[in-house]
Amino acid sequence: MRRLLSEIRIAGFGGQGVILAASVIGKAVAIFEGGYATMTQSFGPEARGGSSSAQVILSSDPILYPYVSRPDILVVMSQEAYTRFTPQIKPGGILIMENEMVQPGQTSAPEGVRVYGVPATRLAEELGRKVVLNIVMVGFFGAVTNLVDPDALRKAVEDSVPPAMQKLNLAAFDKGFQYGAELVHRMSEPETELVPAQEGDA
Amino acid sequence: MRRLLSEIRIAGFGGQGVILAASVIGKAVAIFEGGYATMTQSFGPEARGGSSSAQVILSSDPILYPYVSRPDILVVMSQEAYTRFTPQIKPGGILIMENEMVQPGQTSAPEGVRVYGVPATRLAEELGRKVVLNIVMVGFFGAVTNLVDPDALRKAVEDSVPPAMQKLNLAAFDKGFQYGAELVHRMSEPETELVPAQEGDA
Amino acid sequence: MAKGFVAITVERCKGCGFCVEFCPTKVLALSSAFNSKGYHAPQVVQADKCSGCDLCGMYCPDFAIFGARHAR
Amino acid sequence: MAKGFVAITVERCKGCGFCVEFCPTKVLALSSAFNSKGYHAPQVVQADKCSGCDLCGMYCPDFAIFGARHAR
Amino acid sequence: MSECLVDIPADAVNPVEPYLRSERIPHIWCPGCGIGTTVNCFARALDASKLDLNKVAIVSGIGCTGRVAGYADLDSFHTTHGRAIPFATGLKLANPELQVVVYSGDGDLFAIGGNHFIHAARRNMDLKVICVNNLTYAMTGGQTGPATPDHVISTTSPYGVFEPAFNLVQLAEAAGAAYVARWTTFHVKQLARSMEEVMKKRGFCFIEIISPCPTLYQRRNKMGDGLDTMKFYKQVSKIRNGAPTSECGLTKSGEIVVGKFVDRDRPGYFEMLNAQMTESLGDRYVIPEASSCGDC
Amino acid sequence: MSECLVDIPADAVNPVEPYLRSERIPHIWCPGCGIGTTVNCFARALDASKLDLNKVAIVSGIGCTGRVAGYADLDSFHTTHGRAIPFATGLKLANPELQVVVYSGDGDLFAIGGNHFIHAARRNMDLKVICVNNLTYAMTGGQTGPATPDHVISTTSPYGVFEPAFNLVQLAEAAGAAYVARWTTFHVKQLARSMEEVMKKRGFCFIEIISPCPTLYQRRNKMGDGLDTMKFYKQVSKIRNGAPTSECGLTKSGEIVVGKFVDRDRPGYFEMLNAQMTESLGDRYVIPEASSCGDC
Amino acid sequence: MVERFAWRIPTVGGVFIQMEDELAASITMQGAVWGGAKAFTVTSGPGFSLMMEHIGYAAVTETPCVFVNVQRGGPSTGLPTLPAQADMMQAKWGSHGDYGIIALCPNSPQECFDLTIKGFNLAEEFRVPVMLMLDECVGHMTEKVVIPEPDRIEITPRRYTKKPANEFRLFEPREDLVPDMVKAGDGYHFHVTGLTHDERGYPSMTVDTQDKMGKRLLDKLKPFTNGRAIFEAENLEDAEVVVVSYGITSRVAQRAIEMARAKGLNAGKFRLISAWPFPEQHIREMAAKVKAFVVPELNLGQMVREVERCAGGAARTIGVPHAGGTVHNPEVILKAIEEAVR
Amino acid sequence: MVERFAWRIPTVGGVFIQMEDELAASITMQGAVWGGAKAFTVTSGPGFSLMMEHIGYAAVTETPCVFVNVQRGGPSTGLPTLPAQADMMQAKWGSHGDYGIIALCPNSPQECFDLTIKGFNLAEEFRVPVMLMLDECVGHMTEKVVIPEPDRIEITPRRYTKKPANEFRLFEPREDLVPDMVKAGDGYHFHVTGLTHDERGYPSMTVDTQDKMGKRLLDKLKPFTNGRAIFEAENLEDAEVVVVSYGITSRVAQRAIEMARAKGLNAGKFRLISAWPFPEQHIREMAAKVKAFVVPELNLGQMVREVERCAGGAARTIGVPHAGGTVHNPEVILKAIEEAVR
Ligand SMILES: Cc1ncc(C[n+]2csc(CCOP(=O)(O)OP(=O)(O)O)c2C)c(N)n1
Ligand SMILES: Cc1ncc(C[n+]2csc(CCOP(=O)(O)OP(=O)(O)O)c2C)c(N)n1
Ligand code: SF4
Ligand code: SF4
Ligand code: SF4
Ligand code: SF4
Ligand code: SF4
Ligand code: SF4
Ligand SMILES: [Mg+2]
Ligand SMILES: [Mg+2]
Repeated sequence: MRRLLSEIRIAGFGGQGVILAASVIGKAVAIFEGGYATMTQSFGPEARGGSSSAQVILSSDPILYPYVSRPDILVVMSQEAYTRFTPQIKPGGILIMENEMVQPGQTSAPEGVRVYGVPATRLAEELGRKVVLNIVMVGFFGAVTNLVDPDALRKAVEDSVPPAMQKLNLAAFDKGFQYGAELVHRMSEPETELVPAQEGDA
Repeated sequence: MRRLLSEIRIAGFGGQGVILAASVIGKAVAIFEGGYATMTQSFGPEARGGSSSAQVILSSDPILYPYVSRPDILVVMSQEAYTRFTPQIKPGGILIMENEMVQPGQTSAPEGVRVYGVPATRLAEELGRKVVLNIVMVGFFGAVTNLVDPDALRKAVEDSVPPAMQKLNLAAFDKGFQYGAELVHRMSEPETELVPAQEGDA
Repeated sequence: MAKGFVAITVERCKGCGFCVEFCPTKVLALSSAFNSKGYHAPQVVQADKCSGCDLCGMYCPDFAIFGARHAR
Repeated sequence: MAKGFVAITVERCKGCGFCVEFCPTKVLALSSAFNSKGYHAPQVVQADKCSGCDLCGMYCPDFAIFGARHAR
Repeated sequence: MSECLVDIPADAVNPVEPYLRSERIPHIWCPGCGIGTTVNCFARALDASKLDLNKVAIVSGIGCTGRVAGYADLDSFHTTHGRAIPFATGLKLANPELQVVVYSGDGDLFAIGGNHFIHAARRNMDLKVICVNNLTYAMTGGQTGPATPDHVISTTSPYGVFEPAFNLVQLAEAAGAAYVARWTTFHVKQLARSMEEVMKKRGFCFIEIISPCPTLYQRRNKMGDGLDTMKFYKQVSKIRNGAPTSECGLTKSGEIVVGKFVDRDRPGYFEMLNAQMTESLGDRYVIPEASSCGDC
Repeated sequence: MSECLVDIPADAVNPVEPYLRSERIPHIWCPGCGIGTTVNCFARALDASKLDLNKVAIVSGIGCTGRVAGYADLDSFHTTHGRAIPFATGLKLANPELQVVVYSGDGDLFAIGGNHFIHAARRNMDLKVICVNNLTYAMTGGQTGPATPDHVISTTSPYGVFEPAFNLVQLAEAAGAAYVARWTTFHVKQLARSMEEVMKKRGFCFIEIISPCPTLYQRRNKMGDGLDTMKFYKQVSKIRNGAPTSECGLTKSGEIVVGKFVDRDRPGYFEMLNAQMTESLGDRYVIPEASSCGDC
Repeated sequence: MVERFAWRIPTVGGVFIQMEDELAASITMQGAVWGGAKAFTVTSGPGFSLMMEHIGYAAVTETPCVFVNVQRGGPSTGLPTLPAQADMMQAKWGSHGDYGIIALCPNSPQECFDLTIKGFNLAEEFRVPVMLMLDECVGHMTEKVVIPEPDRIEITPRRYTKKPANEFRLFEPREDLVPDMVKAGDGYHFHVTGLTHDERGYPSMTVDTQDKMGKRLLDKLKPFTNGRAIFEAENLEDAEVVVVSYGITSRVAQRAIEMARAKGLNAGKFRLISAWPFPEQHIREMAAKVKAFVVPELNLGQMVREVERCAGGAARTIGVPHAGGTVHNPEVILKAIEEAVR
Repeated sequence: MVERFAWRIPTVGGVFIQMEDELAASITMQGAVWGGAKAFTVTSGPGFSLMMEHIGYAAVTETPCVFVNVQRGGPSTGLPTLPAQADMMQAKWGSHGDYGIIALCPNSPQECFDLTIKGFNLAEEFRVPVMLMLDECVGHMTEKVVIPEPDRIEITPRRYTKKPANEFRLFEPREDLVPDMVKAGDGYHFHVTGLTHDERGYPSMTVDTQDKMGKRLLDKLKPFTNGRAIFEAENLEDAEVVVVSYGITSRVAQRAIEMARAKGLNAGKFRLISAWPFPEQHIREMAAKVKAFVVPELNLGQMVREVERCAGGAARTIGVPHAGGTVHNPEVILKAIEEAVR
């Protein structure tokens, strides 16, 4: 693997598939990259009304303490999640947000946080099924963070949905990934690796 | 009241009305003689198949420990009860048994125990309802022990059965009492009072 | 001689009288004697009438009686 | 002028489309805009056709719309 | 120790004996209680059915009737109050070759146990349910139960029952039972025949037996003793095989409609299970068989 | 905050609003869920019934439907799973002047709660039971329930349901319900009328509402979203008032018979209670009234 | 008990209903309470186990009610009608989650009557389910019971809120941490739920609400634990050994204590009348003074664990377990006392 | 869990049935066991409370089976899907009467798998119901789980009697106090009852039988309590403070212990994997050596009572209660450790 331990939080509302997105990322590392990952979800019983959030820890060694207080990467798919979690991002971390759902700015991210946005909902709708917006986000995540081997992510997607849904979800992944890749390119930033915050600022 | 504390055990099989007999005696003393009484029953859930036994303690003062280990008076209505409890009678105590149900002799009562028998079942049948054999026993008990005021006992009987059954039960009581009175007379013993065993022997 | 016979286990009997009542040929009657639990068990009063139909056995709630045909 | 009117609480809407489908006079259509939860709420496209029958209101699972007659 | 007055062949035995745990007789039931009579019929049905007794299990709940399991010389289970049917369901699922009989009281099966009854009937689970309906909770002293008729006096209805009772046979039919019959303890022959019939019948079968509880029900309601009750049954019973179950409600002293009311062909639980799984899984489906964990 | 494009009188309010705890809206239900639609009908029925809302109580069990109590601006009780009916029974017994509505799901009322349902119907307890039947345990992720039709895919029946489902309206009738009707969420007008009707009806009343659970039921069974389901209802429903309930079973995609099936006159629980007690006790009987322990 | 109730209630304007099972009974009772009634339910062993879910519901909804459990020999069907005291821990811990209850243990028919009234009063005062833990002995013991004139019976009325509906919050505690009560039909349009809820009674599944609610449910009983515990103490002044007992066992213990004193042993008596909340303070204080506690109970070691915990090693704790079916032989308790003083 | 089981079972010759409620599920399972199957049932909070009666039945009939309880915030409906550890006392005391069970507390998905197998094995070895006590965290945590080859999984086969039917007595214990098993259909014509029963399995409502049966049900677990308890210990050698924890909390405690050690505090770790029977001996021994125990749990004080009892005053016991809904903040546990060493 190409990195040390990395802590990720994905948040939005129920029904957006937050948990699946998180477990796909975890699975990519734990199963398809041979590393270790824990995913802990925390959602109200209003699994479908209220807010939903998941924490993923990726590591090259077994993980003892499975909770994330200050994520390296925050992925938000709702305004509420944005407002609640943005301040917790580690300085120099990454904020990924769903453009249609989130009006940025109300809260300020810690210094040095890089921000990437994607209209995942609309992209998903273009594929005909809004439900796959979470996988679009995963693809986008893969492209902008370059944290996990894209093939591993793709395999994890394939492995995480029922056969009938694989084509659609892979398309969603690719669409998100491509959008992310282009964005990164447009932002004409050299692909940087995610390294612990302090160095990140360097 | 005319006596100190006296401990009584009544035993037979379920369906013979052992418990009712015991509570009638207790009630006579506690309610109609203004004394104190505890009745504790011990029966298997086979309330109607197996054996049934009750303990009554009569006293002029409140009773703390409500259990009887060695009764002054034992009333048995089954062979099993006879065999099981007879040895426990206090020396100089009284054994009252249902004649039809019990063949005496297999076990020996402690010294100085006076024995009285009554064919309560048959007497009850003569009244047309075998079920009242327990009240026949109560009447008989009253006559041969002379421990409780007969009127108190009679009132207790009246008070313990549904109105429709009062006549029958009072008849049963009287029949038992009369049989007992005659027996005591025939045994041409002067009516002795029940006094604690040792003196009893004097 | 009777077609059947009836066997009674007096000590099991609780004197309900079912057998006496439902014996088609009135073979039985309750005795006046008590068994050890104080019940009047049935006794055979017309042995020759017993067909061995075992209705008494089917009715007896206490498994205290049964009838059977004599092996011919 | 229309017999009735229809009121929409966009933020409550979850875009199920019941109101649009079951409006007898096709007064409504889903807008292409998202509300803050990412749903397309209905909008009035033929206000004059609204009878105020409130069927939209009875169907709306999210209490986000209702119709009523204009007080005459 | 059979005493008697005519010559009895030495080898003569009571036909019920082979089906009893004789060491546990005399049983706990009262004089004139009908439960023992139903057991006679059950024994004769087993006899006639020629079933391998090693493959017959009996499951009871709690109550006077619940004690039947303890007297039957079979694999027998005295479970918890109201749960005989779900326990029996587990037994049957683990070993489908068992013939599982549920033998319990009206209170056990229809008061606390009512939900399991209707769900097992819905599933058409292959159980033979025999209910001794003495119209009360007897074991606990004669409380009102869901089958106690109007106006009856009980310890919990000292002023007479006013809640309508269930019509057990109607409920059984509506819930889906494949076989539904009712007899009284007077109808020993017919009852034995019904019991034999259900041993051969697939799916959820239900037999209701109206039975005397002289100690608590008849006495308290001035209906005499066991024998009086048997005579009463004889007098008021009307055999109407195939009668609509909706017409078979019971009253305190009115007519008792008896007979076989329902006998329909519904696929049993296992057939439905196997059919569906085979359809979906083809030969990936492994049919569950008598499992034995000793060798796993 | 009502935005809109035609002039709206300032005082215009959504007719459902007065019956809701508006501070708790938006509710937790999914897009296209039918539960909210049934609440609209309920609100309009209350409105039409002119009942004193201080004397109407609503009791729910657990589940998505179970949350209705929490949104209704009435004395409302969110009880335990399956126990809404016995809780409601206690409420009614303590204060007979209350109109007690039970509003819950198919799993709550008929899986774990089935026994209470049939017993309350037997007693003809004066309760208005409204069941939102989305054919699954939704709150917990879409398991099979006792009303789930054959061949349906669910989390607990990944290979398709094979257990026969209850026919809820038939069961209700057999158990003794005084009023039995079924509608779908498409039939908003008829449903509202039925709800209004039972508010005036004495005894145990039951209304089944077939309702979409797009998130867990329709989606998993490729039956589309909420709107598709509403169109499906419109297409396959057949109104047959008075149809024999035995003919109203449901299948996965077949006809849905809707209508009022049973509307019979049975004395209510309290009438029977008072009649019996007066008969036995004469004027020693004290009729229970709205009790209040503050002053005892 | 049930029988007598069924017989009497219709003549006093009450309602008696026999539900289909204990699940129903234990929640119907609570419905009745919210309808404005005082209500209780009676059961034994297995039925008590079926009521566990609803004890939790009563606790979290703060529904004042009384559960009477006539303890039999257990586990399971066990020894119907034969005595035991083996449901004591269950009374406190039998439902899932943390919650507070009060458990009372009468040792005579008279006390059954008195503590039933006391139980209703405590239920109203603290708004907790109260468990009346009988044992079959007391359940089947017949003694004279003096029933005072109705007007001489002290009754704690339900504390209904005085606030108007618009100011009222269903679970807003008074300074004593107990909220005021309302009943259905009075126009408050309140909401009751078994979900974790805020002071309005609305579901609020947050860590804070859980913390606030959960702790208050225990804290509101602190006044009872500290100082209000009900017990009977004798001969503690000079006691080297204290026999801690409850229910029928206390009458057997009494006999054993008398025997011990007759032998010149300084045995004291501490009878738990309220077993839960456990009177920690009293035990700790005694522990500092005495050599040992002797704890006879008709179970294989339940309340003795609490005694041992609170004794904290300061005094020995000697259990005298008994599997039930009858009561201890006083000699056995005496022997334990003798061992304890050694 | 249930879902996955329903999906897999038909392909391996097993049976999955979804019963109408938890009362049914918990007894259907036992019927299946007596039919010769290995069986378990899964539930959460309220459903667990409904299973209490049948835990007692399993205990007294010595039916080997596994109850999985995913603990949620409670009481009552409480906090569905949010974590707690507040059913720990219930697992031991929730059914009426005295009986023995084994309770296991996994702290990771891997352990959920391993301890499920372990649970089945212990159930067979001791013929007790085994409780697998998850908390919603572990229940909803996703981690890699290594599933060994079937033939590498160690399984305790059910110990069926070798005796012929005429010599066999259903509850005649072996020297290890556990009786051999049989199953329906093998010609033994055995009888199982929840009533107090003799070695033949027949009801015998006597004081002696109750005593014999009741005590054996507890005694047969002694070997487990003494020596077989399952736990994880670290840094006990030099420990001044031992943090006793279980389930998800143990992973939080781990973090706190590391922080403490980083600060130079001698904190040790004792993780209960088998919480019941409670490892009394181990606690007593540690108590003699250390200053204090710190016991964090996602409840308001349950297992801490056992620790306090066994510490017997030899070491202080400091609980770190948490009402649940999430896990402890490690800082809070750290603070308790710091206070403890003071
Ligand atoms: C959970 C539970 N509740 C109550 C009881 C008490 N109980 C034992 S048997 C019984 C009713 C039995 O009635 P029925 O099933 O009709 O049997 P019967 O005695 O009439 O044959 C009851 C309520 C119990 N054992 N367990
Ligand atoms: C005793 C108990 N068992 C199980 C659960 C979990 N549970 C909550 S809701 C529910 C089923 C709900 O189904 P339904 O009544 O149809 O309501 P829906 O969500 O479909 O509206 C279950 C099984 C519980 N809360 N309590
Ligand atoms: S066998 Fe038949 S004929 Fe003979 S006694 Fe019995 S019933 Fe009567
Ligand atoms: S039927 Fe049986 S119990 Fe009844 S009298 Fe005849 S022999 Fe005795
Ligand atoms: S009120 Fe009627 S006409 Fe107007 S929008 Fe609504 S449904 Fe259409
Ligand atoms: S029915 Fe309601 S929720 Fe659905 S689209 Fe219309 S307004 Fe929105
Ligand atoms: S109480 Fe009734 S049912 Fe029970 S044994 Fe006696 S007669 Fe039979
Ligand atoms: S899960 Fe189904 S029933 Fe529940 S809210 Fe969503 S759509 Fe409605
Ligand atoms: Mg009965
Ligand atoms: Mg549902």
